[in-house]
Amino acid sequence: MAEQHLPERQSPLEPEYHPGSHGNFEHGVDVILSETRPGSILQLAAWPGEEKRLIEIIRKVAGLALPDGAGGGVSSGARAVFGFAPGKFTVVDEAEGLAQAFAGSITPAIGTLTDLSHGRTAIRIAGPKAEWVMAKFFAIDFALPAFPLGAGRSTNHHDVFAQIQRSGADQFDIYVFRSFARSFWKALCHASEEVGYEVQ
Amino acid sequence: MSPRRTEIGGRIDRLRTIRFTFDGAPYTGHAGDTLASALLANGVTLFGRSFKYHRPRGLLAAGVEEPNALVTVLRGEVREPNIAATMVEIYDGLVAVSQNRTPSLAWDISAINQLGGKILSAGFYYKTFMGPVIGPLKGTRFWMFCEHFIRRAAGLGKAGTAPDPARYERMNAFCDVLIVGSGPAGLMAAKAAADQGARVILADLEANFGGSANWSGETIDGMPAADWALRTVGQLEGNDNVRLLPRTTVWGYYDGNTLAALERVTDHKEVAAKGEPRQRYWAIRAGTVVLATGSFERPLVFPGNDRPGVMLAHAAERYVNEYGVLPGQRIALFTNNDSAYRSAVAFKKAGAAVVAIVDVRSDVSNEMRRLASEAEAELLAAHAVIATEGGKGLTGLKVQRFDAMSGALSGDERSIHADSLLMSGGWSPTIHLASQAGAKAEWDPARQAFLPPKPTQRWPNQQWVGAGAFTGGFSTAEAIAEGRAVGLQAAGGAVSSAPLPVVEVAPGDPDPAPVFEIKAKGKSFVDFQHDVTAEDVRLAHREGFVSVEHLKRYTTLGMATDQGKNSNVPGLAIMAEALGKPIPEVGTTRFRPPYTAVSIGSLAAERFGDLKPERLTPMHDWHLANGARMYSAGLWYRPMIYGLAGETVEQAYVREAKATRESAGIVDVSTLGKIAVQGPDAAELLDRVYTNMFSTLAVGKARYGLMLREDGLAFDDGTTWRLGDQEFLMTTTTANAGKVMQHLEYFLDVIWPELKVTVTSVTDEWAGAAIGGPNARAILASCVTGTAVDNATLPFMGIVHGRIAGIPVMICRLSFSGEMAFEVYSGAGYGTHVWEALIEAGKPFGLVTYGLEALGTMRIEKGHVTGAEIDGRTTARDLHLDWMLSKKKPFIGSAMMDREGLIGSDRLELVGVIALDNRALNGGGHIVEELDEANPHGSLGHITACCYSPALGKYIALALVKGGKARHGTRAFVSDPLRNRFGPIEIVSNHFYDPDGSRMHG
Amino acid sequence: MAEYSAFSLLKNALTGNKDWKPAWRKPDPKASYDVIVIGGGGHGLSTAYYLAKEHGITNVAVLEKGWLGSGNVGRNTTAVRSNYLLPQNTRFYEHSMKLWENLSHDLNYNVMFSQRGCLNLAHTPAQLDDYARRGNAMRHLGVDAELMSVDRIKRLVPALDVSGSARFPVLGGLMQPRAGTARHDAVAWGYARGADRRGVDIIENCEVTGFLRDGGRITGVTTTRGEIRAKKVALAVAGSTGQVMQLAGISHMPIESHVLQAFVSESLKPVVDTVLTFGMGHFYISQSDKGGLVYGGDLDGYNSYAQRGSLPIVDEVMSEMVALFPGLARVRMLRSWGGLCDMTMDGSPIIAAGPLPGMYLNCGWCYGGFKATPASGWCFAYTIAKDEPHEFNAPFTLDRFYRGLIIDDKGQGATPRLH
Amino acid sequence: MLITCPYCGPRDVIEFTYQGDGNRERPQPASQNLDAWNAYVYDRLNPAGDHNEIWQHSGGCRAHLRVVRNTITHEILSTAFARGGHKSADNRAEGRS
Repeated sequence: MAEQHLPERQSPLEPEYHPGSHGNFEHGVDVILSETRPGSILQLAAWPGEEKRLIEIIRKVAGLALPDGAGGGVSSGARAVFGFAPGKFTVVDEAEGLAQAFAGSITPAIGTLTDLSHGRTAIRIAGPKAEWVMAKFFAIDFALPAFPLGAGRSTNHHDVFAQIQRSGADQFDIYVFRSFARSFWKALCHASEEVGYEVQ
Repeated sequence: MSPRRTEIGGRIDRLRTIRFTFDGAPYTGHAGDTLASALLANGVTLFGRSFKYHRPRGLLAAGVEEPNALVTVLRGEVREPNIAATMVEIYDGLVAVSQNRTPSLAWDISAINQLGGKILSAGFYYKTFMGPVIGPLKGTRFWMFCEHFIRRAAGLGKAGTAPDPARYERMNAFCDVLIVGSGPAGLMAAKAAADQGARVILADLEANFGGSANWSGETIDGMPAADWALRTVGQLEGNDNVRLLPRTTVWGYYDGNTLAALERVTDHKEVAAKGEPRQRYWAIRAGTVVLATGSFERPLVFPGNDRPGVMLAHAAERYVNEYGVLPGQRIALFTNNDSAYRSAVAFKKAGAAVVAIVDVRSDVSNEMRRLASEAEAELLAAHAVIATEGGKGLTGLKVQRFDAMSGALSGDERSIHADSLLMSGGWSPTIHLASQAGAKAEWDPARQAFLPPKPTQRWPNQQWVGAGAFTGGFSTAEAIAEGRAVGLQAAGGAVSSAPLPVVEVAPGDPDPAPVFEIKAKGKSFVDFQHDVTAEDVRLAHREGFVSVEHLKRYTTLGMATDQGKNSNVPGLAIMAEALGKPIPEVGTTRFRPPYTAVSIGSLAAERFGDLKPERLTPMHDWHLANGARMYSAGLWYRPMIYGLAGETVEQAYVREAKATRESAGIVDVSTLGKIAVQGPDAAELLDRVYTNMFSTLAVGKARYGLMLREDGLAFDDGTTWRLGDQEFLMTTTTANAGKVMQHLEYFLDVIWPELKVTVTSVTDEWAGAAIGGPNARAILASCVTGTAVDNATLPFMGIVHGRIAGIPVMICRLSFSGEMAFEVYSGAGYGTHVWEALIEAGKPFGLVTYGLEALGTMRIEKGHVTGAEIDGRTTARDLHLDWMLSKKKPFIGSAMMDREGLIGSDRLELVGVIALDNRALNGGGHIVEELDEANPHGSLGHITACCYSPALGKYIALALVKGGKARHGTRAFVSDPLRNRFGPIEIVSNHFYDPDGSRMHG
Repeated sequence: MAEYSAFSLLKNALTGNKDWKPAWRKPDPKASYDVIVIGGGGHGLSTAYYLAKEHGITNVAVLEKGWLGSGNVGRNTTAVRSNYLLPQNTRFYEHSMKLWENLSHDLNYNVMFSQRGCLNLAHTPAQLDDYARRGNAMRHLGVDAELMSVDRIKRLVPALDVSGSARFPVLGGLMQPRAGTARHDAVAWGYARGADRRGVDIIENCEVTGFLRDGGRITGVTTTRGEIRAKKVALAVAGSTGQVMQLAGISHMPIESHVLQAFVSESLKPVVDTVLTFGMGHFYISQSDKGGLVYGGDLDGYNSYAQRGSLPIVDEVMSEMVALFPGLARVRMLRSWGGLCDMTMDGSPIIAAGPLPGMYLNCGWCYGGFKATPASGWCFAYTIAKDEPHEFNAPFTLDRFYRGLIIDDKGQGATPRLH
Repeated sequence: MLITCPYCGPRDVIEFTYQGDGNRERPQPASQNLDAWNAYVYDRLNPAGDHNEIWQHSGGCRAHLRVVRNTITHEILSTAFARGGHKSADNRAEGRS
């Protein structure tokens, strides 16, 4: 159940969030940056040996079928899930209240659920130069064969820890700690100036 | 027409004229020129001054190894010193100046150093300047007096102090095959690997791909080699799986096939485009590296070999064929090998007179003799150059008969009139990257060169293959064959039998005569920039500095900006001769990164101007908008005070603390580390990591906990809240949040994998506001819905859930300030909403916001410890926290905490301090029994934190002092010579205020 | 052997520099010595020098597996200082400082000790207090220290960014005026020449391959140049301590060998006239007399004997450098290298007799070994000669870890990479 | 240096935190054998050669790894999860099963 009558959550990016075209955009923008502001971001963890049961619960509750393999994931518009560590998954929903939906299913015998809906900020980068800009920050291979659609990665840019899901052929969703989000956003905008970017 | 520009030829764009200045004088060049080629075309011969003797120097080389022609490039106030003119592409408005000369390049007063001559030999500084043993200049003073002048005379360019406005950037790249060098070998390798479908990166430090093809004058597949290179590059450009990186120097070969490269993105442009970095730092993770880095031509060592006008032969060939510039009109060559003969023909074709080819060898082949006649050059076989003539430009040289076997000179000296002397001392493969990767070079006596080793010698975690001149095959045909073979190999392709591009065979034997030095009267330079002569090498030998490293360090040979690219092998050869040993027994130095100097800004990359991210709490903008002065704590920013107009920091925090104790105050505590500890074994884990018990804690209650390190010293403290049977919220200090998290993860993963516990950082999930003071409960009562906050519902250390302004909150009644206090947690996205609602609810009560200073003041009054006391050297006992050490269970650190050194009576213990002179104390002031302002001594300990206590009306402090509690009630002194603060104090208990806690228990 | 002086330079110049003699002999090892010092680096050579000079023990061999001074004495960033927090360290390093101040005369070799000061920058009020605590601790032991205001810092190092807009603004600093730099190689060569002139045999290319024993007692060593006996065998092998101790059958030590990178820029006219450290990271810099900026930062952070570093540390060090000096972004890093550091569990060294009879141990210099060179040798020689520690090195025992008598200047505990 | 995390694949060393000698054995929590505790906390094998060590993938999945690495060449011979049950670095899929 979603919370009732709650005000809109404050975005950590607010004073630095400037919709419009920026940087070297005279010849068109090559990336689009946005904050996706999902209502729910959950961490689900399974005890060793319980991973398959957890994956089944995710399928039942969220309707997302995780593909096999470490870091596998799937993104279906409103909802997304990906593995980011052994036995651990991030599940995201546009709507609030996903934690309550899972609460009864994840029993102590299976694992734990941790609600991070406020603690992580979701930033999306899309466009033909998305890989190029991402490669300025993270030492992971963003090429499609190495980082397939839907897959998740845990990595960091110096002090900023990030979980990244490929949500499109040239689109990535980046989950960063809320307290670092504004700094990271500014750096992302700065790095995107070279290719021209639009904030939506 | 420039005096030395050829009529035709070269790969410059003669239709585009570029204007630039050098040392203030205006010049023009063409697009495609380097500063070196453009100045040379303008007849400039004098480019720089040497390091020690300030000798006039011209161009030695045409590429990255240039040791002499170093300039400073200016962009407004921003200076880029020590750049080789050979690597500066000219652009309109380029401003370059020469270096290390006063007042001008032509007239340099420090050239007087040359008169010092033999005194300024290697080791000079070590043997003198010790100064007098007694008197005012004893000790280090005399040396420092001399050093002042020596330092100003030394040094090359001058660095700027204006902040560099440029942008630098990093790029992480991954590929199957990285090819370093784009000569014929590199191009063939790239083509072969790309055709296999491999992800390929081709990098070359020059602006144009092609390497030697751009100047060799050879023919490949029936077309000029340069055109063949262009065509091949064109084929590569069309490939999605190929990334071409011109102007990119691969400078470092690190573990795991990680290579570092520097791309000069806009250095050749007048202005950068918006957002374009000046330089881009590529960190490349390559499957296989193809080293096609070519080779360097070696200078010959003979008297006067440093005179402007003496140049490497292939460099001159580059100037002619690539830039359309002749180094002189009357050219003489001096060689120990065949490669110079091809150069001679090129000069002749370009319109110069080749007056002589001086060859140390007596047995010059018929093919070479034919080339000499084609160049219309007089061939002086079995001769050597023994001197050069001229001032700041060459006017002639002297030759004598020479026996290559014995090195003996004989017969009459003969003078030759020439304005350019081009030398070739053989070739050294560019093995730097392989050496960085750990490969040990092997001396090849035929090639007279260090060659890369066989694959078996490689470090197991480095995957490279070599091709072309890098391997010691100095012909283009070999380069092309090897290039394709290793390209296929690197991409996992099969050996190809398809025909190779046809190269017109360049005649010549790749093996030089083993002649490195002509011993005759006069200074013969081995290291040009550092003015190391052959005699210096022999002096090092006489004084016993014979290993290659001693030679380098004693003479500074190879330590200049070219890092021995020109001097390494000749220096070794001279030492080998002095020792009577073969060259490999003297050794070769291991090359280390970088291959060529790399700008520090490029290595800082995206962190230049942005060293560390800022960590902000959810209420950060509110604090700024409401007058907070922020304090940087680690990466966080926290309010220090909310100053009113005209208030000092002390006035502000005293007001804030006072108001809190009198009514209520609120502080942002969102930075506290918060860790969700969940799972069936959560309580068990906490019992093991905390010194006190947590399994007995009731759900809905919190407890203060202390952690020790494994070695028994205090680690961190904080409260942990039991939110459910299997769910805890642990709080840590702000500074140690990350460390505590890693500590828990380590034990769960490595030591106790059987425990079913998840730990997750939720620091950022929760906004935290601590509200305290006599009216704190009343304020909460007025705004919290869904729960009561009275003593029965919310006792000390109790937790309730409710709402403020409709937003779900979690409230724990705990106190750091010593007042009746509550921590209110809400989802971070609602942090400001809840904060503002609390402020609003507090208005009738005069609620104040307070910052770290007031927070610190109240905690000092209460005697609570923080990181200033838990400083990694103190124990629980030192801090009087031994009541927290459970005797019922083992915990991390319990076995180690009672070792003899940790329980001694002379340990520093926590005490309180009151200033008896009613003056402010300082953190870091020491405590002494006897005051001696002139010679402070006898420190008992130091002040860890201090403040003016509004509650006590006194300046107070916490301190760690020997003797601790035993000193309570005694007097001592604060001794703070650094701030000249001395005065009487009383040592008291650290619990200054409300020691029985009646205020917070309410 | 001739004294070095301006006169000897002139005289030799007039004879074409043909008469200079080797700075030290290259003798073959004798069958036995009173003392063998393993390790021909700074500490081993200074130990031999002070054995001869202070204790009259001249029947000494220094055994070096490679070329003399090939270890950390020629791979460091040349800073000399005694600005420690804990009294045990301050007393020891201050003794070293006093030896440094007369070292060039003592050795008749100019080690170019330049007392241009060492300035630790502070960036928060808490850090300034922390530095004051240390500076006051030094002053209470008679060591020079002062706090510097931002204005004075700006005058001393004009290239430094002291603007309030910096991410970590400079609020002040702790200065030790007598600190400075020295020419690292010259220290090794000066001690070698000094020891040699007093009769010590310095034997290069002589690697110790094992220990000779009589019962439990160490009585000599086997080497690549044969067996050599000695009444006392002293180890000063820095990063190789673990390896050499294994030859003696001791497999575990409170030491990890780590790699520390150092960097030098191209030569510049003077721009940094002191030794400077950054307070919000780990970065230190000075400028050599030749003009190169010499600087470094953190350990790479893992066990290594490779003397090769990794890229992340390069990036980190450079980032911190241009954070302090945004005007030096276009200056270029010319050379980097890695040194092997014997990191102890508390960041402080070990100079003690034992752990086996007949053996003496000098190790654990972490990355503070260069400045310690004179006092390390001086105290080690005392300990070897008298079979008891001098008060300066008495705290630096091997068993202090077990006993909890740790000397942890940084307060990091048994995590060597953090010291 | 690249370390192959059994879950995340090969990653740059910048993502990892070194946790030291993996040969050390922690005494039982209630053990009073101070020598054993001291040896565990302070003594290290420190070999020049293959070294069994613990790394945390702190900038990635945060798992602790048992890594065998050569301290002379920096070659990584094997990696595995320090926690039992996940052994191989060669098969990334195993990280989840």
